[in-house]
Amino acid sequence: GPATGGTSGGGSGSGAPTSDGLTVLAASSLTDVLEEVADLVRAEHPDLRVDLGFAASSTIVQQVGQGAPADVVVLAGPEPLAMLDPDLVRGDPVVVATNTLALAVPAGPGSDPGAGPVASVEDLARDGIRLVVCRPEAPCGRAAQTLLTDLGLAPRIASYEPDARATLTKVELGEADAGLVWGTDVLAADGAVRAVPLPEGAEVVNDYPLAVVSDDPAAAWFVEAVTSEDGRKVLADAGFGLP
Amino acid sequence: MGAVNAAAAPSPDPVALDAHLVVEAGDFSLDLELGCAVGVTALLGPNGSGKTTALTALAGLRRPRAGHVRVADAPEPEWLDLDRGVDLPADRRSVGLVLAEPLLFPHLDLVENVAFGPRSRGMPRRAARARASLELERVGLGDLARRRPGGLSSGQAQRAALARALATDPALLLLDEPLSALDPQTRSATRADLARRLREFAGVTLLVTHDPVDALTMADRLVFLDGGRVTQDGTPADVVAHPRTAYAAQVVGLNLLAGTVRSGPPVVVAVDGAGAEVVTAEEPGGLADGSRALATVDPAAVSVHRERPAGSPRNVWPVVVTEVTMAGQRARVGLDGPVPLVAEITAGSVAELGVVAGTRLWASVKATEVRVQPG
Amino acid sequence: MGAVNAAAAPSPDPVALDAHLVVEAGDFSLDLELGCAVGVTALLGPNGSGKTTALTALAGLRRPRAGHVRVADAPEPEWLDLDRGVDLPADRRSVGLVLAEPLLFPHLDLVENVAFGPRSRGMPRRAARARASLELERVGLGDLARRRPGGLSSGQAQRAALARALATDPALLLLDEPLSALDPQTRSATRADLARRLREFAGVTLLVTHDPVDALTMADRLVFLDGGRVTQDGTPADVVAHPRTAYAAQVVGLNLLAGTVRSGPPVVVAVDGAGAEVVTAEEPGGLADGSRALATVDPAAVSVHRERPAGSPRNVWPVVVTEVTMAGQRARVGLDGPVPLVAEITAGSVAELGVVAGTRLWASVKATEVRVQPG
Amino acid sequence: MSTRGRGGRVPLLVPAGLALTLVALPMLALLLRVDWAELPTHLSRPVVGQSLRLSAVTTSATMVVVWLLGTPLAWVLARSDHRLTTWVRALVTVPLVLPPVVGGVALLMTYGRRGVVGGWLEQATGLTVPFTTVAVVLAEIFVALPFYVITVEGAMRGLDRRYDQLAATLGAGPLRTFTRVALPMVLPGVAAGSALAWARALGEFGATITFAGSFPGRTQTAPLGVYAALEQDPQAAIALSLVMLLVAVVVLGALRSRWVP
Amino acid sequence: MSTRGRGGRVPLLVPAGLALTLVALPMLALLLRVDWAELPTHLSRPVVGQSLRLSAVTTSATMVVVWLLGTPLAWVLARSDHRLTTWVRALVTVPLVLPPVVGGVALLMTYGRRGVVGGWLEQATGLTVPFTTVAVVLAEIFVALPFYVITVEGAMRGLDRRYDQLAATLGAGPLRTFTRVALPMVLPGVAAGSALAWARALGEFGATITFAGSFPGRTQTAPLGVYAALEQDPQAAIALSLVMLLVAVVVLGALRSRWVP
Ligand SMILES: Nc1ncnc2c1ncn2[C@@H]1O[C@H](COP(=O)(O)OP(=O)(O)OP(=O)(O)O)[C@@H](O)[C@H]1O
Ligand SMILES: Nc1ncnc2c1ncn2[C@@H]1O[C@H](COP(=O)(O)OP(=O)(O)OP(=O)(O)O)[C@@H](O)[C@H]1O
Ligand code: MOO
Ligand SMILES: [Mg+2]
Ligand SMILES: [Mg+2]
Repeated sequence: GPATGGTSGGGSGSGAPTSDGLTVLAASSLTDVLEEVADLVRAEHPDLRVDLGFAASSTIVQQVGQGAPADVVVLAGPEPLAMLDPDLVRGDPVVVATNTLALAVPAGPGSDPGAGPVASVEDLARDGIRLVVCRPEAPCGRAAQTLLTDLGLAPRIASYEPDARATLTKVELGEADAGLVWGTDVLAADGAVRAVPLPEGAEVVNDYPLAVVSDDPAAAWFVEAVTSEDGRKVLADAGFGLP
Repeated sequence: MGAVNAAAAPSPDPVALDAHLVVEAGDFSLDLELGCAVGVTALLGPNGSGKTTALTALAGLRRPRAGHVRVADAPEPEWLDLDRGVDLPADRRSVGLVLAEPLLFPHLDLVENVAFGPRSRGMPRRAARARASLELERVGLGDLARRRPGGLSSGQAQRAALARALATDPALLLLDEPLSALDPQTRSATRADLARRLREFAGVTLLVTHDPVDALTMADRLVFLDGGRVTQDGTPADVVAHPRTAYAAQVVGLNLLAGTVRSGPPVVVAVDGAGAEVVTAEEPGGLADGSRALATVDPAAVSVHRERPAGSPRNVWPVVVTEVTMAGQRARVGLDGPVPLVAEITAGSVAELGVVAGTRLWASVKATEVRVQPG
Repeated sequence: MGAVNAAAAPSPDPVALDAHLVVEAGDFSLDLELGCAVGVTALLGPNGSGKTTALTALAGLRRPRAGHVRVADAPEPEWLDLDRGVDLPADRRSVGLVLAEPLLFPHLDLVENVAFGPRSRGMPRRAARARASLELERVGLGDLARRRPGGLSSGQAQRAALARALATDPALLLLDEPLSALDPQTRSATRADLARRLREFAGVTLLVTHDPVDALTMADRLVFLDGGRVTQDGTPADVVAHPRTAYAAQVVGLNLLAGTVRSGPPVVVAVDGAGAEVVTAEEPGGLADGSRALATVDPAAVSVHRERPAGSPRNVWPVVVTEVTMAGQRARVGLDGPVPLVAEITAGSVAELGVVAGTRLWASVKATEVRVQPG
Repeated sequence: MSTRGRGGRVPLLVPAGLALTLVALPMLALLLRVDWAELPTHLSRPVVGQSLRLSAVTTSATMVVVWLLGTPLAWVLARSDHRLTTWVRALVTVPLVLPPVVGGVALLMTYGRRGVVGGWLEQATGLTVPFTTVAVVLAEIFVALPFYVITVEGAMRGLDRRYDQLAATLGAGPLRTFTRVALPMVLPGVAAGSALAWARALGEFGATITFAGSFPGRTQTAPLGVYAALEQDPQAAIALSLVMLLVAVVVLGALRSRWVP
Repeated sequence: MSTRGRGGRVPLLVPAGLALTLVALPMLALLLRVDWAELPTHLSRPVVGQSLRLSAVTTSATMVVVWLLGTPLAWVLARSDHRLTTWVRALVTVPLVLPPVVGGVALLMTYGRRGVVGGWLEQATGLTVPFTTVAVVLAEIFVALPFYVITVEGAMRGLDRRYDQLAATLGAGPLRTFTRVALPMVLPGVAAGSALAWARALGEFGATITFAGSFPGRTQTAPLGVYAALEQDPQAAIALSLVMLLVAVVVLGALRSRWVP
């Protein structure tokens, strides 16, 4: 378990290593897939308590740095990983998935691509279009910035949301006309939003590195699960790229 | 005086205020007919008899269930006539109101307080302030014009409240126990100023009070209320001579015993409720056997004794002391017995007889000290 | 009675309370030496004379600057001796305190209120409740034992407060104007119960009061304070006969004029401050020329007139009315002139002479009505 | 209000009605947007039960601490006339006007890994506080305690000192006077202060998300649950909001007349 | 406090001291963690100036609305004895105990694109409210107005009705009585209510982040700035927190004696 209650040294005791539970903090785009990975771990270790928390990667890094209890973190990109206190990281981080940015718009009634005000990337530059993106310190925000620069667009931004899922929600609710989120988020939205195709070569690809941040043996069990065949299948099914 | 009124008032004192008020407030109901001439009418009565209710209804601060109010000298003389749907709001009646507490506006200085009324009625600022200064002069506060109410003594504040009420030239001035919140010394001084200012005032004044000094020194006429109904109405001299209720008798400091005449000689009054009889020295002539009568006894004429007295007094009763109050060297002693009485004795007697509540004594009254009036 | 005390008290009445209090409170300073026997000592004095200050210091609720308090009958007789660093907190002194307001604990019923003291001093619950019930019986509240204070009349509440104070068997009972917050009728009834209960109480009682009735009917001894110092100390009879301050004279209802004797005949007292002289009918024998004297005049002996009276009275002064109060058919009229006086006149005279504050009159006193004592 | 002069009141009734609308309309809109048919389904989402349960646990723990420590503090403040008392009272009051997020930062600086107390605590015991349920409780205490202390102190200062003095003359020491006289007499104030403090703790968001994060079942209380659900499951967020609105109305109902200062 | 009986007070002083520590220690820790030498640098970060400026603008706008609309509402509530008044008062009070995030959800349901008013507003005027500075102001009004109305109404209800009645007998109509008599007499209450409402608006976080989002210079007020900076630039977050702490202390200083209910 996490480094609370003085049990962080539990693994170094004599006999079989024991765990007081597994806590995983992960980027919010991984919300649904890691629940499935957690089920794989639970199947292997029926008595293990597995807790998952999702937030913006930058938030996770800041919270773990302030002492938030966690065994494993999965972050959206190398930048947040670089911010993580190196003293906390056990072993070498591994990239477990990749993702690409997508332009999401509300699905609208007839799911006709031309129904909403945003039918193509160019529409973003029009007056009165309300585009939401992640805040710059979140990986999806940084990626959005890169994409817009690559496309040579400087649209008016309606709001900087804390993370990708918050950005997606604003599109789902119809409060925004468009949002830049991860491709997997569009799939996870289950039809509530559509992806507007991006021009060739404009995709921004992002890595998801995993780091172990406690000595609890359960951390290794989770790494095993996410890199196993079953784990990779779960990720691929959700639309993630595999390294 | 308006035409309405000249027609309605055949009496020598023209009726300046003509009101009939029927007010319901919870269990209490007031039904009061009042016709007042210019001058001071005192409204007296026990607590809860409806005096304040009557005043607030006249001012338009409380809506009567029925009735009318006409004030001849007001700019709009018809204040209330519920049958005809007339009910002027307070700010369009022409009243001045003074309550027990001065309730000056604390954020305004005295001139501004007194000028508030004229300003509210549309007088230009300069004129209103001039008028306010004049009113303050009249109540002797000319040099305190720029003071805030916080810096005033209670007597000064109450005089300022009077000035404020009079600055709008009200047709009807309503004073609800205006001196009752003052300490005794201040009360006397303020009463003097109030009495003087009221003599100059040309409208109708209704003065609510519990204090006999107010009633006897300031009012032209006394109206007694009880339970929302008038119980006596007359000049101060009338009431002192012939109080018709226990409350009125108490105000003028007498014992009052109501009962039935048994014609003599001697004429005897069988006191209501009690089994007691009061022997009088009246001539039997004026009082028919079986007629109603009111007997009054001056407290100073009631003597008290440790033992049953043997001498001449014809009226002797065993009594229990209920109350002792002292004023100077005299004590007023409340007595309960066949008839309730108040006796006035010296402080020396109090100590000598050991008079505290609960003491058992004998009370006696000479027949010659009993006055009787038809009741 | 403790050995400490037996040695310190050679007088026939053994001194049960021996105190010297020096208290500073802002500008005010109290310096009071008090030796009291078992019985009731009344503490009188104008507002702000230090009565409450003395009581709170005795109770241990206010720390004196210097002094000592010894109460012979208390479990710990040495309450205060600042020289020796002794200063018992209030909860270890043996006092009972009753204030003007009953201040019963509103969340407790009467038995619990009265049992609070015994319980606080360690008595078991059952015994404390039994004791409380007994105390309530003694003040006539036996059947209200389970009532909360909210349901009581003011008189009942004050009697319960007395029971609570006495339930701890205090060595010293402190009563600070215990009847002053009651309305007159309730006051009389409660005074009777208080007087009876105090007669049964075997400790020292200090009774603060402004009311002459309390002082004359309940106290064995009167101590007058002014400005934190004792001004007179004696039995009620003493004080009535020879009041030594204006306040004491007022309490017993007399006019007091202090001055210097000019031996006669007639003996004349030149009143301090005023230019006036009072002519008396005293024999010149007892009063040396130039000696200090106190002249007292009964208010009933002061006559007032519209015009300067021509007849026999030797003492005639022009005066201005400052105050009129009425009790029954008598009015007390405050007069300001060469000497300040109170006159007692009839209600009839008030109306007849038009007596309000500010009225100019003539006051006269016959020489035979002036009593003189060495001052 | 009598109907007389109603005409003269229009200039007052119009802005008053506007003010009322600004406050009441959103609550009405919330009710209108609830999908009543599906409400039971939405209320059964894990985020609803989990966050409400956590809120119940943390606010209960908060109230126990508030009562045990806040009541004596209120009494000491009410009865002390030391010249430092004013300063202490002011200090206790600061969180009432301090933005909760700033409170969260301050708590991080205190109990965080590099905090004044946190660093020492981790070295000594291996325990870390931030982002645990304990952190939620600390955040709630920080924001709720002042409401309780100020309300109860007000009630206690309103208590006539002569009651204490009488209790002393009857032989009661300071502790007995506090427990048997002062406390029972200010129970209405204690109730009002408790309701206020509890409502404040229940609604606490800024300090919690800053100091304790939003971890389901561990630090995600009901307000954080609403915020989180808004991203994933807006209807669950609305359902949870409805529950909180209901709670607010019930709390107010219980306070009613005691509310207004 | 006299020193006598101090011994008997220890059982009270220990928990009181603990309570004080729980509240005061974090504020002290914040001060200790400020890098005083670098403070000017940190205070010059864009997030600091920008968010403080926005907070100044939005809370000012909020207070103007609160004064203009809240004061008449307080007066109408104080002087009405209609049987509906109790309900209206309760309704106005709800946001005091409603979690701010829930308020944010409710505002979204009202002024959002698909909200009760928002949809109609966009169709009619093309204006949208969420994610704008107007949304911040609406959120602040929603949470701050009740504090003002309740405080001022309390003061106004404490105002002796006979003052109104006397003003009426002197010829003043309802409007003149309100502006010339009632309002001047409750100025201390208005000041206290304003300070409370302003502090509440300044600290507002949950409703704002939910309803208005966090856009630097447009909707990112100081508390949102602190929250955002904490991840990116903790020293700027601490510097901004310090400024807010200072503001809180100044507000309390201004309120002082008028604070306690
Ligand atoms: N709003 C009300 N609701 C119910 N009863 C009322 C109301 N106002 C007055 N009353 C009742 O009306 C009666 C008369 O009250 P009012 O104040 O007029 O008496 P009052 O003669 O002025 O007495 P006081 O000498 O004590 O001033 C009382 O019994 C009172 O309880
Ligand atoms: N805490 C205090 N600070 C300053 N002055 C005080 C304080 N307590 C009492 N005094 C002053 O001490 C004087 C005596 O007050 P005390 O209450 O003892 O008078 P009293 O004789 O009981 O008067 P009363 O008859 O009005 O009850 C007064 O002048 C009062 O102003
Ligand atoms: O970590 Mo995010 O949710 O991809 O900004
Ligand atoms: Mg009245
Ligand atoms: Mg006193």
